[in-house]
Amino acid sequence: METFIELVYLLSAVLFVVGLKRLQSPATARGGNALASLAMLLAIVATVVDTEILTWTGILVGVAIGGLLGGVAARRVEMTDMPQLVGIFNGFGGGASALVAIAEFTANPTVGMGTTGVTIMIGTLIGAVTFTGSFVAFAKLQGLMTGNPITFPGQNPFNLVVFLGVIFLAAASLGVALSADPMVLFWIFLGTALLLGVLIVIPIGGADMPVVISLLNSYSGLAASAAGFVIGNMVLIISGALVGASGLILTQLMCKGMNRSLANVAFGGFGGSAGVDRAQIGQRPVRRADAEAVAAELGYVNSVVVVPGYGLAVAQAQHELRKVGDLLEQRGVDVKYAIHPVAGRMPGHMNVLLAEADVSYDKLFDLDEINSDFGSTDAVLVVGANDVVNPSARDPDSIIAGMPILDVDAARRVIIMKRSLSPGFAGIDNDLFYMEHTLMFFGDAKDSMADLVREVRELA
Amino acid sequence: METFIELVYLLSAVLFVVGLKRLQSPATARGGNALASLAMLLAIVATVVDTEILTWTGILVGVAIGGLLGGVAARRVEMTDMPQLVGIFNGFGGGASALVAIAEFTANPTVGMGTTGVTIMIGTLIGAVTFTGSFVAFAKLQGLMTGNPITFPGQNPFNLVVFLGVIFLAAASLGVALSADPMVLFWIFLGTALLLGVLIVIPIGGADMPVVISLLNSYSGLAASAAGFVIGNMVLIISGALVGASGLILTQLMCKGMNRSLANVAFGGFGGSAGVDRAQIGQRPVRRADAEAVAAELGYVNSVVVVPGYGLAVAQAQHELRKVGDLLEQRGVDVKYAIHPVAGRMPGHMNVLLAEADVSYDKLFDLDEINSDFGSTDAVLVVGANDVVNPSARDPDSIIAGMPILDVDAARRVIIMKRSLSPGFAGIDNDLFYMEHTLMFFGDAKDSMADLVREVRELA
Amino acid sequence: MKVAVVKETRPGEARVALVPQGVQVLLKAGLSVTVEAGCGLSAGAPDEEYVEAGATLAGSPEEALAGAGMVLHINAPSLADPDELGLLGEGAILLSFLDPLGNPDRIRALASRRITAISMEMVPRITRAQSMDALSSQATVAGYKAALMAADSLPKFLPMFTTAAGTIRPAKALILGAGVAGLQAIATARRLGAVVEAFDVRPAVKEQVESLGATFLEADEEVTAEGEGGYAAELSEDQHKKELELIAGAIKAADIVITTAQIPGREAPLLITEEMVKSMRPGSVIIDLASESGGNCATTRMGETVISHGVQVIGPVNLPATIPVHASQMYSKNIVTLVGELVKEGGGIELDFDNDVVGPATVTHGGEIVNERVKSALEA
Amino acid sequence: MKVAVVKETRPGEARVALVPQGVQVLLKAGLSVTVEAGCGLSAGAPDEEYVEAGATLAGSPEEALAGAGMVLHINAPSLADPDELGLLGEGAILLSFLDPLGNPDRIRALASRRITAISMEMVPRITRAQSMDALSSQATVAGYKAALMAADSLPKFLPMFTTAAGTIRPAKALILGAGVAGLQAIATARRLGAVVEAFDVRPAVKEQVESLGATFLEADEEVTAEGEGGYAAELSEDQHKKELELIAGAIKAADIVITTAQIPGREAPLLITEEMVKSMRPGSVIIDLASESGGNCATTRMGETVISHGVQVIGPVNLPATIPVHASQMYSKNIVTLVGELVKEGGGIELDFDNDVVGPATVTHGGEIVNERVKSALEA
Amino acid sequence: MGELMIGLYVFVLATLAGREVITKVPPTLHTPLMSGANAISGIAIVGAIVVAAKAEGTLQTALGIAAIAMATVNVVGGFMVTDRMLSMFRKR
Amino acid sequence: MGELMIGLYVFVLATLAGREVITKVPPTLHTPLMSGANAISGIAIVGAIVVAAKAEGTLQTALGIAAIAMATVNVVGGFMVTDRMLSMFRKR
Ligand SMILES: NC(=O)c1ccc[n+]([C@@H]2O[C@H](COP(=O)([O-])OP(=O)(O)OC[C@H]3O[C@@H](n4cnc5c(N)ncnc54)[C@H](OP(=O)(O)O)[C@@H]3O)[C@@H](O)[C@H]2O)c1
Ligand SMILES: NC(=O)c1ccc[n+]([C@@H]2O[C@H](COP(=O)([O-])OP(=O)(O)OC[C@H]3O[C@@H](n4cnc5c(N)ncnc54)[C@H](OP(=O)(O)O)[C@@H]3O)[C@@H](O)[C@H]2O)c1
Ligand SMILES: NC(=O)c1ccc[n+]([C@@H]2O[C@H](COP(=O)([O-])OP(=O)(O)OC[C@H]3O[C@@H](n4cnc5c(N)ncnc54)[C@H](O)[C@@H]3O)[C@@H](O)[C@H]2O)c1
Ligand SMILES: NC(=O)c1ccc[n+]([C@@H]2O[C@H](COP(=O)([O-])OP(=O)(O)OC[C@H]3O[C@@H](n4cnc5c(N)ncnc54)[C@H](O)[C@@H]3O)[C@@H](O)[C@H]2O)c1
Repeated sequence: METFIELVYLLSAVLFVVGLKRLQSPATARGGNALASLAMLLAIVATVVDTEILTWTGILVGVAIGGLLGGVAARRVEMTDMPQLVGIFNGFGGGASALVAIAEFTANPTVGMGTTGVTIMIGTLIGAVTFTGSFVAFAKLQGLMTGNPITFPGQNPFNLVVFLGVIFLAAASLGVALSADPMVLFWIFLGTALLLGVLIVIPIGGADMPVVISLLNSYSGLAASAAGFVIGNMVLIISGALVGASGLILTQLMCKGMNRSLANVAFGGFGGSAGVDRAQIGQRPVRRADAEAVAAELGYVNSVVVVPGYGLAVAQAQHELRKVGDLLEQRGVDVKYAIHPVAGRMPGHMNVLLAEADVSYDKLFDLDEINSDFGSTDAVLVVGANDVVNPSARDPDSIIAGMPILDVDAARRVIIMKRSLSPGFAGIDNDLFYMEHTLMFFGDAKDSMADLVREVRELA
Repeated sequence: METFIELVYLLSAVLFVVGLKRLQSPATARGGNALASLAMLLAIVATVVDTEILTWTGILVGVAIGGLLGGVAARRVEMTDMPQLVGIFNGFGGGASALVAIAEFTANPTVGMGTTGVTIMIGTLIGAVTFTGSFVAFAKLQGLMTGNPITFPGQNPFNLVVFLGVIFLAAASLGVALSADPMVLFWIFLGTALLLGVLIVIPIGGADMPVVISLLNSYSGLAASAAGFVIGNMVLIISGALVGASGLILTQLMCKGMNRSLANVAFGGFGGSAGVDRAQIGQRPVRRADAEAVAAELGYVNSVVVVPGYGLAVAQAQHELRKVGDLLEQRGVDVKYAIHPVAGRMPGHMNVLLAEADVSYDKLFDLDEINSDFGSTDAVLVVGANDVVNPSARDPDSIIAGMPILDVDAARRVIIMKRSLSPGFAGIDNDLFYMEHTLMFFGDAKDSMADLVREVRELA
Repeated sequence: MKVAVVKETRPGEARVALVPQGVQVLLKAGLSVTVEAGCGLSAGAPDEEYVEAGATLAGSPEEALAGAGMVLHINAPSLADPDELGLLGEGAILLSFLDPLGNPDRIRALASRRITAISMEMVPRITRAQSMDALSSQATVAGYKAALMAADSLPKFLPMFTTAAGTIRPAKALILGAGVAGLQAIATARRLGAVVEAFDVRPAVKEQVESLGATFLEADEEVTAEGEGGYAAELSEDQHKKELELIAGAIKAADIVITTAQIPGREAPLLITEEMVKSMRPGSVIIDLASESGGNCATTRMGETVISHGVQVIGPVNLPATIPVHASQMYSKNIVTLVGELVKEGGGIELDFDNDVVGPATVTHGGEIVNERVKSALEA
Repeated sequence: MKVAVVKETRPGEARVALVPQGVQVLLKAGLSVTVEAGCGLSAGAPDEEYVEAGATLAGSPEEALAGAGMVLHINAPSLADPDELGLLGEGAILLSFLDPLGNPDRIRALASRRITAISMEMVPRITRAQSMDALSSQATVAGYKAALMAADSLPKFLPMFTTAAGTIRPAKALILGAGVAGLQAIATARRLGAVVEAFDVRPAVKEQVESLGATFLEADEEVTAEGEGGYAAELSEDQHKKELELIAGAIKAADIVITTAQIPGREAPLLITEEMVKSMRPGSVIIDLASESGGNCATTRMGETVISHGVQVIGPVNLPATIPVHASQMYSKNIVTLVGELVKEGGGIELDFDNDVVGPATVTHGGEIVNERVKSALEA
Repeated sequence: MGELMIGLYVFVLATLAGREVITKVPPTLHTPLMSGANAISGIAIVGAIVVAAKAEGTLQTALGIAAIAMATVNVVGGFMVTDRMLSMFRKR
Repeated sequence: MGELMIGLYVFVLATLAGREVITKVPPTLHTPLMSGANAISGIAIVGAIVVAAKAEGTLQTALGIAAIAMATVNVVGGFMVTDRMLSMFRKR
């Protein structure tokens, strides 16, 4: 029997690995998820069979409550609220692991320094941090508290002190340092660990929360693994390790996607409310976006208008631009090119470039033809253009007053690809950069465009 | 001490995994190999420390002989003889595992049916098969015996009988079926297992030997793992399983590269002389490659010559081609374009295309300028060209006799991108497609080239 | 107010100052338009289209100009026989290229007849006035045509060809002066497959040249002379010597040279000496777009093609007139936009000299020369 | 054996049959070369270069041809005054364009003088002979130049321009007959930015046209006529009617039409009726490359530019001569390769009529007309 | 080999497998993958059941039941929500 | 958990890791990778040493020494030859 249960556990561990692997590709992901849930069922059934259950009612009540809550939440929640939902689920998972460890401790408060003791402490710590951390992340995303980083002077040293305190309390609970009642020490330890979870997450901005959730997810895996060590259960150890490792890799991938390091996310105090980034350049804040974000902005809409400017010519990025256009069209996006009469540095400059890249003439529209369309355009991609989309031309006092401009600000989303916030030929600042619905995609147009090609291709 | 040794074993297992992983990319492969050999050293040292060595001399003699043989062979052998060398090394590895199992059996011939007994038999069987199989593979590749498949009527049934016999003898040696002297039965079992190794490999053609060697390599891993079970050693179990699994995957990859199934290789009686593949298309077999393989072939060499032809024009893939060229150059590959005087369908057809994609003139070379360079070219990428690289132009009886051709067959590797094996303008077959060092990359040139862009970008 | 357009009398001129689309715009602004019959024919605008657009046809220039408050021209009306200037009524507004810095007599005559003369050359090159910038639009035509002309004259191919009958190397083009016309020449020569190098004394141009895929000829030491309003200034003697050395080095390899260097109000700088011409391969072509203001090449003769040391030196005159349809369309758009600056709501005319376009562009008004630059040039 | 090259006498001809690089090849094959002084000047090959390459200079055609065993020409030597044919020695080998199907008198005269005449037109279009295919090499030049010429003649831009002075739409070009010259014209017009459509009766051409980024004019019903050796055949009357309808539909929108349709040995097919010309916009351009064999357009006059219903119909003659440097280089490469087929190891000449190039290309030998196609054409 | 050592071996190997499994995930799948992995971390339910089963006294029972409830939320919600997200990726 | 079960767990997990480690190898690296993996399979040397060390009697000693010699060939030769092959891939 024992052997049989172990084999079922092993099978379920293998199925977890396979399921997780299948989640990597959109084509197999759904099946992978099903496989993982099957594995979970196997593990649970094996456990139930293996364990002499004392209080069926209690267990059934727990399962019923949890299942109901989870199921309803999963069904009801808006698609846009997914990240916070995942976050809170994760918090419960971490909490459960912590509770397992806590229960073990309460069963034997004098366990003392030793394998079991240490693993109990690790399980409790990680589980507790995951629990409260996840709730804070949830609150930030759900708008229950400010999405801005909450910082105070000396924050990092303070957090360090709390962390060391937790370690000390853990040791103390195992009877190492203090000789107080271990149970009391343990509760204090637990409380501090819960506090630590809050402290770790509050200085991180709402926009970085998905990364935090992914990291906490990795933690909850480790907590499960620790719980496995506590009760000596292989499937817990394996699955937990699996989630711990894959979660960490995933977190790194997400950071890489944001062009940030994990440390930067954790200690940066960045990520204000909605991706706004008070970067170095310019006085006024702009919203930045990277290739991945821009690809998503362009790839899932109906209509995109590209506005090429002198920067496109300088970067000689016309071939890459063409590629992006083609890819978007393959996805069913309607792509047009708006050519401003004085874009570039000579009459017809943009025509020469686009002809070189063999962009079909019937996709080119001049100012008069396209200006009224911007209102119904989903996204505008401005490539190295500046003056020709500068709304200050509408201000009679501006030195470019009277120049007709492309009214790209009427579009739902404006993405501007240039190297910096430097002005163009006319030498004046551009209000468009700072608008609510504008994303700045900084970089040399050729490089940025090449990145964009890659990212658009990756879109599902 | 015990714990420490176990930790070292664990470390060395991890290093094996990391080392193997690094072997996947040319950029890290050498370091990966070094890491793996470090891991090996660690494992050996730990073992030596842990074991109470009775006969130092014997061990040293063994190591000296083995090290000398292996070292000299590794140093001396010609690059072209690598596959057979790997094969024979592999045979020795399998042999060693078998010997370990044999030694255990001789130590306790009456071990009987049970965990140890079964693992001993498995270890002996797999090790022995690997041993003789590897030697046959070596002999075939080295030309010590015919490279052609050796087949006889009823071969597969006969092999099956031998296999069942081996299983029976193994059981018998453990005292299950027969009550003869287990030691005698064991020797018969061993002999039959050795025979089985020979029988399995002889029907496979010389050209398929690399696949066979890879498969035997996987076996030798399993043999080591079995030996690990026999002596209860974790590092053996882990490393063996690692090699067993990765070897199997590698074998499958190699089969896929040849567009064959493993079963087809094992039972096909194929592989006459030189990697030949009787695929569906055409009468003669070709080697196929996909974008990923082609990217690797182009991305890790010094010099690539692109030969554009009419198919490039039909597919209008010039912009993508340019992109591939740029990416390769960014990797430090020297990229040239060889323009045949009559490539395409009008004089200067290729020039028009490449000018449109803005390929710099000084990368274009005509036939006279480049023909002598092919001998020192690492890889040629033929894009939708056919007649202009058809070596049958050298045959005075061919209808294209006398047309000067680009001597791309002199390059170390030829990759041909076209949709099928259909002929070109002249309507005649092209021997180049079927050559040893040619890879066919089938598909519309525009799609294929776009895939190639992606894959080259992914290269480390 | 009646706006009049007559057939251009300059020999070889095929353009017209106003095309039928322009007529409609003027009518909408409250003006009336009279055109001389046949004035647009060579520019692809037959009389019917003018009539359709709402213009009145006049049988002769006299008839067209009689009573006109505003006259639109491309080339300045001639003083000589037939005296076109004489047909303009006193106080009329004339919009045209007038070459005010190069032709003082004409300006004095215009002033003395109390004509309000607005010079297309004097439209300032500010952002807002780009759509009135006829210098740019016509230079675009000239640059394009210069490259075509060079290709047509060259006894060679421009693009590279790899053929069964041998490999043809691409032609090399050198563009001197990369303003509006020069940039367009670069783009067109590149389109045709030539390998293009370019040079200019304004440092900002390097990036612009490269943005067209051509290479910028780089001096060891800087040769620069940035003037006002985006124009070049004259080089110091020392700098000029350096420039000549630079060009002498590059010109030997060139099959095609197109020069466009100009400095407003001055003679065009000499960029190609006879020595340099001699150093070029026979059959090569030099197109000197500055020929009307003295030429950038020592052996240029305006309006002629001379073979000098085996090299064809072409000094084209009035290139825009060789692409009359589009050159007229663009000029018409420019001049109509400029007229828009003069018209009040309802069709009345208001000359607002504080207007940042009208002010600088007006040369004579009320019998006076009102433009300071022109005045001081005339006095000098 | 002495190989002679003389200056071409055809008016307007600037090419030369052999360039100095070719001289070297012939010398290496064991032949000697004499060229008439000045023969290559207009083709960018001055006498010094010939001498440097190892050729002997001759002061006059007579001197050059005296004793020559082989004569290389582009245009067939004239029968009229000065009688160039008379200068050829009996038994000499002549390589040249000879128009054997179109000019029987010349062939008869060559035969009667026992000259071995090899016609460049008759070099078969087999793969091996591509480097001797002067029809292709010269058609390449013609196609390129036709597009340039069209661009130069059109009163419009070819490419699209979006400028402050309005947006210029790209010109539309229609290419009829997409053989060697037609394809090159397509490529060149596309380079210049025109939107190109093309039509041909050989079905294989559709893919080729599209491979150049142009669109193929597709008929509702098939219009095809595939002849021998990759050439077209004559269309049936019904098919021809369909073709004309198809073209009539497309030509209205075209700014540029370039026609190249030819059927070997016959008059060029009529593709553009006067009605169609009338339907085009004034100022448009038709370049009829078939003008020498009767023209594809009803109003073409060979060697002239006629304005027909406002449309410029240009019937250029000998276009390859307008790019003499490269056209000569290519022709020279072709002819030298062909001579290679006649030369034995060591420099002797061997006429092997079983040779799959020499056989079909030889028209007269030993006083006889030896080519079957030519013979039957002469008899008809 | 001791319990701990075995656990360690298993833990390390599972970590290696976990690391390798996630190699290149397209960004669009980051959230579903995270959510799926999260559901798997609900394996703590096994521990919770074990604890609940052998619970002695109210505290432990309460802890066990709470642990079960929480883990169940994670498991049920996690897999369901992942499936919901994934159902939005139409195959192309 | 019994010896065998532990071994099995470890074996299965190592197999998973091994499978994942080799995902997409370019064909150019097939041979070196095979050779490197092959060298690793020389880990049998550990077993050989254990056997040789506790060998009793000539047969077992001989078997042990032979096993060591063979495994050493595999290890030494395998790593060296792999390195030789890989040295031909210059880093960029
Ligand atoms: N068309 C004509 O005939 C003509 C002639 C003369 C003047 N102009 C004037 O030129 C201007 C044209 O407007 P425009 O919008 O095309 O250009 P623009 O206003 O000059 O702006 C170009 C922008 O491109 C960016 N850029 C430059 N290099 C880049 C690179 N490698 N990668 C990415 N971005 C790059 C620059 O920003 P970063 O430095 O931040 O990257 C710059 O702000 C107008 O003011 C017009 O009046 C036109
Ligand atoms: N240059 C000239 O002036 C001229 C003129 C006339 C004739 N020719 C003749 O044309 C030939 C030129 O040689 P070549 O090597 O350039 O061309 P080719 O021999 O005609 O071969 C072209 C190859 O491209 C492939 N292809 C076609 N469309 C493709 C697509 N969309 N994607 C990928 N591959 C595609 C075809 O194979 P799949 O169908 O399998 O894809 C075909 O085998 C010579 O025989 C020459 O004599 C040349
Ligand atoms: N406001 C605007 O937006 C606007 C409109 C049109 C033009 N411009 C600017 O004005 C510039 C000049 O216009 P243009 O083409 O009418 O100028 P232009 O015709 O007066 O001169 C042509 C070119 O010759 C160059 N040149 C002068 N002396 C030279 C020398 N010694 N050697 C080499 N080159 C020499 C000049 O720098 C100029 O680029 C344009 O390039 C453009 O940037 C601005
Ligand atoms: N062996 C070779 O490799 C080789 C060498 C050169 C040319 N060729 C082939 O020969 C073909 C023809 O060569 P060419 O250019 O000298 O031909 P050509 O000059 O005789 O004719 C020009 C074109 O006109 C077309 N045409 C004839 N009648 C027509 C009609 N009624 N309407 C429309 N088009 C009509 C023909 O199909 C041809 O494409 C080339 O396209 C090429 O494929 C082959």
